Amino acid sequence: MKKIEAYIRHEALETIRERLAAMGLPSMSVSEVKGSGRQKGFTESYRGSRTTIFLRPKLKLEIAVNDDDVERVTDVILEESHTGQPGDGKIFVLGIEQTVRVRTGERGPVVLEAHSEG
Amino acid sequence: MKKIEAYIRHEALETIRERLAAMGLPSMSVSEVKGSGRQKGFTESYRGSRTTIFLRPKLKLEIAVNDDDVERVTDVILEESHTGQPGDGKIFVLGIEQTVRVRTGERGPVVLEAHSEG
Amino acid sequence: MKKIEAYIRHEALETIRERLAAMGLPSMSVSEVKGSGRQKGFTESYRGSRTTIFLRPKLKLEIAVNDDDVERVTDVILEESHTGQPGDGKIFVLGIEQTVRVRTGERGPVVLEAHSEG
Amino acid sequence: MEAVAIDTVWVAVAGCLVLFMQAGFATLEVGFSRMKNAGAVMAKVLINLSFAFFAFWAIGYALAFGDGNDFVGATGWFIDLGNPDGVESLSYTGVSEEIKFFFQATFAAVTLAIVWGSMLDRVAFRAYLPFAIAFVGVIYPIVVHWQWGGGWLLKNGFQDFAGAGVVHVCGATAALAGALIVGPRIGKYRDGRSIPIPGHSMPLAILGVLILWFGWQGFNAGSWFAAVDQDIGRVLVVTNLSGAAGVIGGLIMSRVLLGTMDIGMMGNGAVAGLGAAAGASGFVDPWAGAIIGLSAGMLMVVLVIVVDRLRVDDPIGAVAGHGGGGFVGLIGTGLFANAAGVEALGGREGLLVGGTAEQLGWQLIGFGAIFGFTFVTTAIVFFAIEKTIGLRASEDVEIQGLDIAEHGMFGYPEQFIEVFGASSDDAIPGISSPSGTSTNER
Amino acid sequence: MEAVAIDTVWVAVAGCLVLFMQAGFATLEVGFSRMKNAGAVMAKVLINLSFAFFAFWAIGYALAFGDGNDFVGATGWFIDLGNPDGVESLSYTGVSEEIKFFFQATFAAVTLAIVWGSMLDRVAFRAYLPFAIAFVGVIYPIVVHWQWGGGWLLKNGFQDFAGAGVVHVCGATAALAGALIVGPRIGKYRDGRSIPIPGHSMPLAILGVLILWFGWQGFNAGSWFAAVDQDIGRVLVVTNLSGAAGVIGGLIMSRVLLGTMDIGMMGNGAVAGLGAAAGASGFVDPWAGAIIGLSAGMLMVVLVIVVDRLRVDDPIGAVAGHGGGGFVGLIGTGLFANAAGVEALGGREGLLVGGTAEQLGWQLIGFGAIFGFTFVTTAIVFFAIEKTIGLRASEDVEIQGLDIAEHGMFGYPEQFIEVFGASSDDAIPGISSPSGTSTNER
Amino acid sequence: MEAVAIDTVWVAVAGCLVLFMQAGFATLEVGFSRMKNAGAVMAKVLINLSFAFFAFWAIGYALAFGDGNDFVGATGWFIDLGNPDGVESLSYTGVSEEIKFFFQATFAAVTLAIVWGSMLDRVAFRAYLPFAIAFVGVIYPIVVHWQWGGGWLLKNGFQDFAGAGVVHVCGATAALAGALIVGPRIGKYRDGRSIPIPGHSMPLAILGVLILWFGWQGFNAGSWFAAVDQDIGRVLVVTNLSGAAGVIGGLIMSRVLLGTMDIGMMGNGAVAGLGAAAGASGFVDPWAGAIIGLSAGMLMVVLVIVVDRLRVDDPIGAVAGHGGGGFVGLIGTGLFANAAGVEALGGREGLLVGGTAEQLGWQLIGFGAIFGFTFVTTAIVFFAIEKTIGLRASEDVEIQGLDIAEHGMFGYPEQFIEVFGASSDDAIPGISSPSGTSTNER
Ligand SMILES: Nc1ncnc2c1ncn2[C@@H]1O[C@H](COP(=O)(O)OP(=O)(O)O)[C@@H](O)[C@H]1O
Ligand SMILES: Nc1ncnc2c1ncn2[C@@H]1O[C@H](COP(=O)(O)OP(=O)(O)O)[C@@H](O)[C@H]1O
Ligand SMILES: Nc1ncnc2c1ncn2[C@@H]1O[C@H](COP(=O)(O)OP(=O)(O)O)[C@@H](O)[C@H]1O
Repeated sequence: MKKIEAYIRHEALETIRERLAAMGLPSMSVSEVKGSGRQKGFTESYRGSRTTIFLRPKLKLEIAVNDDDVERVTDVILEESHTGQPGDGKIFVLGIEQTVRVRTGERGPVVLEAHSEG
Repeated sequence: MKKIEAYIRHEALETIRERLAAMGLPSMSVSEVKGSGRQKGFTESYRGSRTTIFLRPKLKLEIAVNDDDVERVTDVILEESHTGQPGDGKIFVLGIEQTVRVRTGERGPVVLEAHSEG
Repeated sequence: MKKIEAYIRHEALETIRERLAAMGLPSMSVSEVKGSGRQKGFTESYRGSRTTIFLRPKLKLEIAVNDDDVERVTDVILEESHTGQPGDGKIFVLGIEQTVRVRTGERGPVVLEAHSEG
Repeated sequence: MEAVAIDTVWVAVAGCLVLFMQAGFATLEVGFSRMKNAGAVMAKVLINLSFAFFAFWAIGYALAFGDGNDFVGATGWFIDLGNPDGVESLSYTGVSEEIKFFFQATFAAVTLAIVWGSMLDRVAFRAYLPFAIAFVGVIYPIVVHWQWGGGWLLKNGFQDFAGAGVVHVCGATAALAGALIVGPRIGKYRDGRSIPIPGHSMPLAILGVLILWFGWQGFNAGSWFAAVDQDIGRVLVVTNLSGAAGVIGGLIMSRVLLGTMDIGMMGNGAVAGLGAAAGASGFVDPWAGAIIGLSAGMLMVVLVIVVDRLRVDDPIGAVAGHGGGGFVGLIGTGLFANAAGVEALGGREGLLVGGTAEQLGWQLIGFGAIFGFTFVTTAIVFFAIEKTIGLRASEDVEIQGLDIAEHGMFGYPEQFIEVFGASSDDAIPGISSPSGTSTNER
Repeated sequence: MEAVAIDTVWVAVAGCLVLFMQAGFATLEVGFSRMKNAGAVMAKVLINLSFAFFAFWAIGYALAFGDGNDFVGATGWFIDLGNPDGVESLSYTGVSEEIKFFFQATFAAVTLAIVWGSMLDRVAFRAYLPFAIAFVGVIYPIVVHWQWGGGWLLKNGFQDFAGAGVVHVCGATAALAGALIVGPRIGKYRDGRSIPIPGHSMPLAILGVLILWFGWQGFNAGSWFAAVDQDIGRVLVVTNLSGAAGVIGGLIMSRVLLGTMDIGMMGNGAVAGLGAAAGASGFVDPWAGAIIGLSAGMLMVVLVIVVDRLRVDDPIGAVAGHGGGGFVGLIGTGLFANAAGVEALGGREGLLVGGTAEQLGWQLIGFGAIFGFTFVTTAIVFFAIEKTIGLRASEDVEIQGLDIAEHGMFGYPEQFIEVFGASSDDAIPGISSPSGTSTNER
Repeated sequence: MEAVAIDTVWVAVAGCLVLFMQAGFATLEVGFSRMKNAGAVMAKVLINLSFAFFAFWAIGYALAFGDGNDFVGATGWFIDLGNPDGVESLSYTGVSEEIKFFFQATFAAVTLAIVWGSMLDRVAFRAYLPFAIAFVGVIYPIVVHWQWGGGWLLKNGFQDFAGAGVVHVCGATAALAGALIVGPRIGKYRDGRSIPIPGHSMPLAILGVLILWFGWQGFNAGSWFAAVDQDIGRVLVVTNLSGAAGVIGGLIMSRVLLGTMDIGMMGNGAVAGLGAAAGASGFVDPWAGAIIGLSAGMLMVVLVIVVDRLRVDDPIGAVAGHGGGGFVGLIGTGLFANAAGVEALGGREGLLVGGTAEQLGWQLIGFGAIFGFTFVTTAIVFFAIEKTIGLRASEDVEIQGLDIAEHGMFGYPEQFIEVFGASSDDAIPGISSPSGTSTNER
């Protein structure tokens, strides 16, 4: 079981979610982060004082999947998030040692199996 | 050392925190995420246009613990978050390679030892 | 490749980012979390009812780096976040199995190499 | 002719100010509401304002001011512009019947707004229409008739210049009955303790107080129904000293009893002081206004605590603010009413400025009558609504928030990361979901 | 002398209330805007109010009210205080030329504010100046002249008491032309569907409606330009019943047609009802006001849907609210105008109260003339702006948000975690960045 | 009799508008404050309004308007309703002593509100009471007495119609002294650079400006203390052209000097233009009002930069807006005052409309006197407060935010994920914590 963490542009989320759901993997958690990277900051100005904001808003996706699904999920994210401009983001894959579904108490890979939405 | 990441309903947080604190493990980090999973989306409507929101607000708990504590912390989360309805959430356990307490510079399992609150 | 997760005081972010950028590592993601730990809660009062808030706002830094950079990044965070007071925070290091740069599709350690800002 | 025009302008302006108090109630209440109910609060204020105008136009005005007996009026339905004389009880002022109605309708809307303030975050939208008809159409008008409609309270010398009793005590009493019947918000009282469920915006809440303060100038000083030969300056000075003293009283008691400088208590102190001035400002000297306002602000804090101890969940302090303020305004008039006020408006001088205890007694009787009548009648109405169409939103709706559950939308839409899906025109917004059920879920 | 002073006080107060409607437009619009454009909306309202005062002072007032022909006026530039008689078209009221200008200038500013409401979230700041000059300086004044300036509509008995046509239809028509030419927001229409892009704050939006409601009292009841011998009470009653009925009409149709109790629709219902009353309130009885308001609120919902189906993206419903309301106000006057109103203000009685169809016909002609003239002229102006300096913000700017891209700052700065870096005085805020380009990025 | 009633209605309405400016200051200031101090700002406005009424009632009014010498008055304590003649300096108007007090008390509250605007985010609550007593009770009344109380400035022909100097320069000067003594916010000036610490809500800030704009109509046009035979229309036109020009001036200079279209600068431009009109609007023609407003808006931007370069941290631009505006209003009057204004109000015609330089000289002397006296006296008071009970909140409190640290609550409670624990009634809210200390922590 792996955890995919992707930092992406807001615009990409909708199609990523749609494609993953179509693949039976609608499960994910999304949050807002501020990111800095190769993309430049921008300048903010109030009453004449000026500052550079180095952090830009990004979305962070967290998607736990079974080992077999890592590649295809990564590919979907890559395809939909790619614009070729700095700021497209990064994807990290981490290992998961244990998984539990709270509703049923089930543990292990079964929890992350693909299923039809709803 | 393990990192427990749990995506749960807001309602469960208070008792989880109380029980863990009573166990000498008050330390955690909490954030808001939006999650999609087996739980259905809901419909939003503005001036006649309508859309389905697939992401529902959840709380994410991050709790770093020593290996011995993984089970009992997981159990507490399971017990308090369980309602039996879709949307109860999931728990993931990841490995931690190094831990540092910023205040003292201490490293390793000592940082995550149970202690009395305050 | 490692993922450094640090829970720190807001005040420390600016210098941490500056120093890491100077080292060629400007890349990171930042979010707000609420944390509980050894630091005490505080009391809130509305119209005579009173409650203790156990969660205090912290910043969470997520910084993916190559193995060689783990120590020096950790040191920067330690130095800049340290005040000696409870609430200084903690740093966790997790393993990353795969890394992808969305803009180019590149994978592996090359993605996390130090570079000059801009 | 010109004198009438002057009075007309003044009363029209004053009525506009009272109308604008709706914006004050809206912002005050939304500030003290949870974020998930913010849109519903605004919708509530809009629709109740609308219902109030219609209910008061159709029947309320006639029952309140129409010619009738000591208990209720019975002429002037739909204002009755065919009758050139208009209602007798307001014939002391030369302004037109429409101006009288306009000014009084804004009062009715204020009274209705006070009622719902105590029941934030948990009332079903469908309850508003029947209650508005019953309250603005019948209950409040009867209370009005007793005093301003020439009924038994007025005849016995009960004094209530701009409605400390008729508006504020009446509204607060209904608010108390409603909060009792609808019950506390989920999670408010646990393990015998009162848990704070703070509103979401102090800036909006106190902006509401400042808007109310502004509108209250018209509420009190407009109640002469005239500007020529009437001392509107005195009313304005008493009103503002009383409101200012209320803030200070609220602050002092908050510090003493609660150990904090509670922001909401300062705002409520203003409400209490201004509400007290509604009773007293036509009758008393500025210094008495200051004493009355200070007492009102201080009593209000005590009442907030008492109401909470009684496990009545009033998120905005409507009962304490308007009820406590109104009560102090009535008592204060019985204590401090001076000769000039009595000459212009009737009643007897207050106990402490050379009068007898009789006036104070009638002030207490009037308070008791308004409280008792309003409490019993509104309790019956709330109870009947609860037993029929339902007064309280379901637990699911309350947890989800009234905005998405009742209105299918969010009050602050961008607090949510939106991932749009296919629009499904068959879905019922916020209640069922495109595939499957979403009851009681977050 | 004193009569003039009374009229002056009333019209001055009414003008202040109309001026305050700008705060209503600002909060209403900002509530329906995206968070990233919140600051730009406020800047827009401020600057358009400022431009409106100057454009109307320099030329608008003269074209509107000056002595001229049936189509346009030509005296009174810069008010022309040297002319002791002032403009002839307003000589029926004794108030000073400055008071006339002040009151009318606030109307011009309202009309301009209506226009931009339909184009939220995507207009470039630079477009405001040329449009304000063309619209407040020329187009709107010509429409005004036809009616209130003594032009051909007035001479034919077209009735429009406070501007249902002159202000609300005119403003809404320009709003329609503008929304058509500027095009929908990015992402509004996709795959043949209309995607909701909700504003960010219902509390601010409905606070805006309540402020407008307050200001509308002056808008309508001030339009007598007098208080002595004029029935301002009637106007106030009709206005409020119509506004209240508009809320109810909006709610009903929202429930019936959309299956929700849309909060924005209730607010828009108030706008439609109050806008309808602008036409009718000097002419009709209260009961007719209620019917007119209800119709306006109901029609408005239908128009919102129609406008959306036509793929015209009007985030605030300005076209439906002001246009639909204004239309109903004109028609309603043609149906319900009574003898008293006609005697005081001219025209003929309405069809349903014993009049002939002629008045109704002229109401339709007037509506058509205002709609047609405004649509064509403003479309030309918008088109010219788009082709020269540009009407629409660039795609990058729209995505980034007008606040940071056009004003170099955020409307809600603390929604962002700030990490400050070296201030770089050579950077152009929000557009280029310290090193490198930040186009079309988040 | 009726003339007095007309004047009374006008002045009462104008006073209500000025009172409502408090809501404008509150929203403007809260918009420019940090989120963590939002509740404290609202509490501040409420309590200072309250203190102002009492301080001005008890002693301020007597020192300002009472019969005395050229420097200070000494009759009319607590208004003194026993004296049928009232204070002599205001005997030119027939309205009652209470109306005079009410109107002037709202001015005193405005002046006090201006002062604290420059010191957002860092003042300890306990400082408000002593300063309010000193400033509204003594310092401001003395300045008032020099001019409106019949003192030495008036006798020498210094012109200040509605308080460009008496209110706006006086308030801004105290704001400057206070900001100097309290020092900049933590982190404002670092490494020799000025770091922006933006407020948290432009919508609230500009809503505040629009509320102020509305209230300013009463501020300026009410200052005739009469409506009969006085040209309130002229004042309204000059006020609005000046305010509008101020916005434009602020925008132009922001674009030229700062390279941005700063939203706050446009709002401040309105404040500067309206503040300038406070001085000039009774004296000058509309075209002069436009020039004055434009100059005020432009100067304001320069002053914001200068104040910032001097390392005086004024988050809201109170010094630049009110001080710059007031200064231009005084000078503009000295340049453009016309015969009509001078005839009605005294003084001499302005330099550029055929007068002599003498008037301009006295305008400068008046400005200097008000500035000097206010600066020295308020600096002493601020210094004394700082050295005794403390003017500035502790560093811990400032970092935590005034809301939680001073008031034990949050201004926006739901910005925080709440995890409730046992309520501990012995804890002191926000300061100590249930077990252990929470000083200087986040
Ligand atoms: N090493 C990293 N650790 C954590 N987050 C990162 C890292 N690199 C990038 N990110 C996240 O990805 C976002 C986009 O990164 P950026 O460097 O601009 O893209 P790229 O270099 O691929 O063009 C950043 O804003 C940040 O949120
Ligand atoms: N595979 C996953 N990866 C990341 N987060 C998940 C995953 N599955 C579930 N979640 C989180 O848990 C929440 C509840 O999941 P849901 O699928 O509705 O519960 P269940 O299937 O256990 O009934 C989701 O809203 C999401 O935040
Ligand atoms: N075991 C943990 N798991 C997750 N987050 C933690 C943990 N311990 C600490 N934190 C985070 O670090 C922050 C500071 O921790 P705290 O215990 O107050 O510091 P310390 O004990 O080092 O003085 C917490 O508010 C929380 O966000």
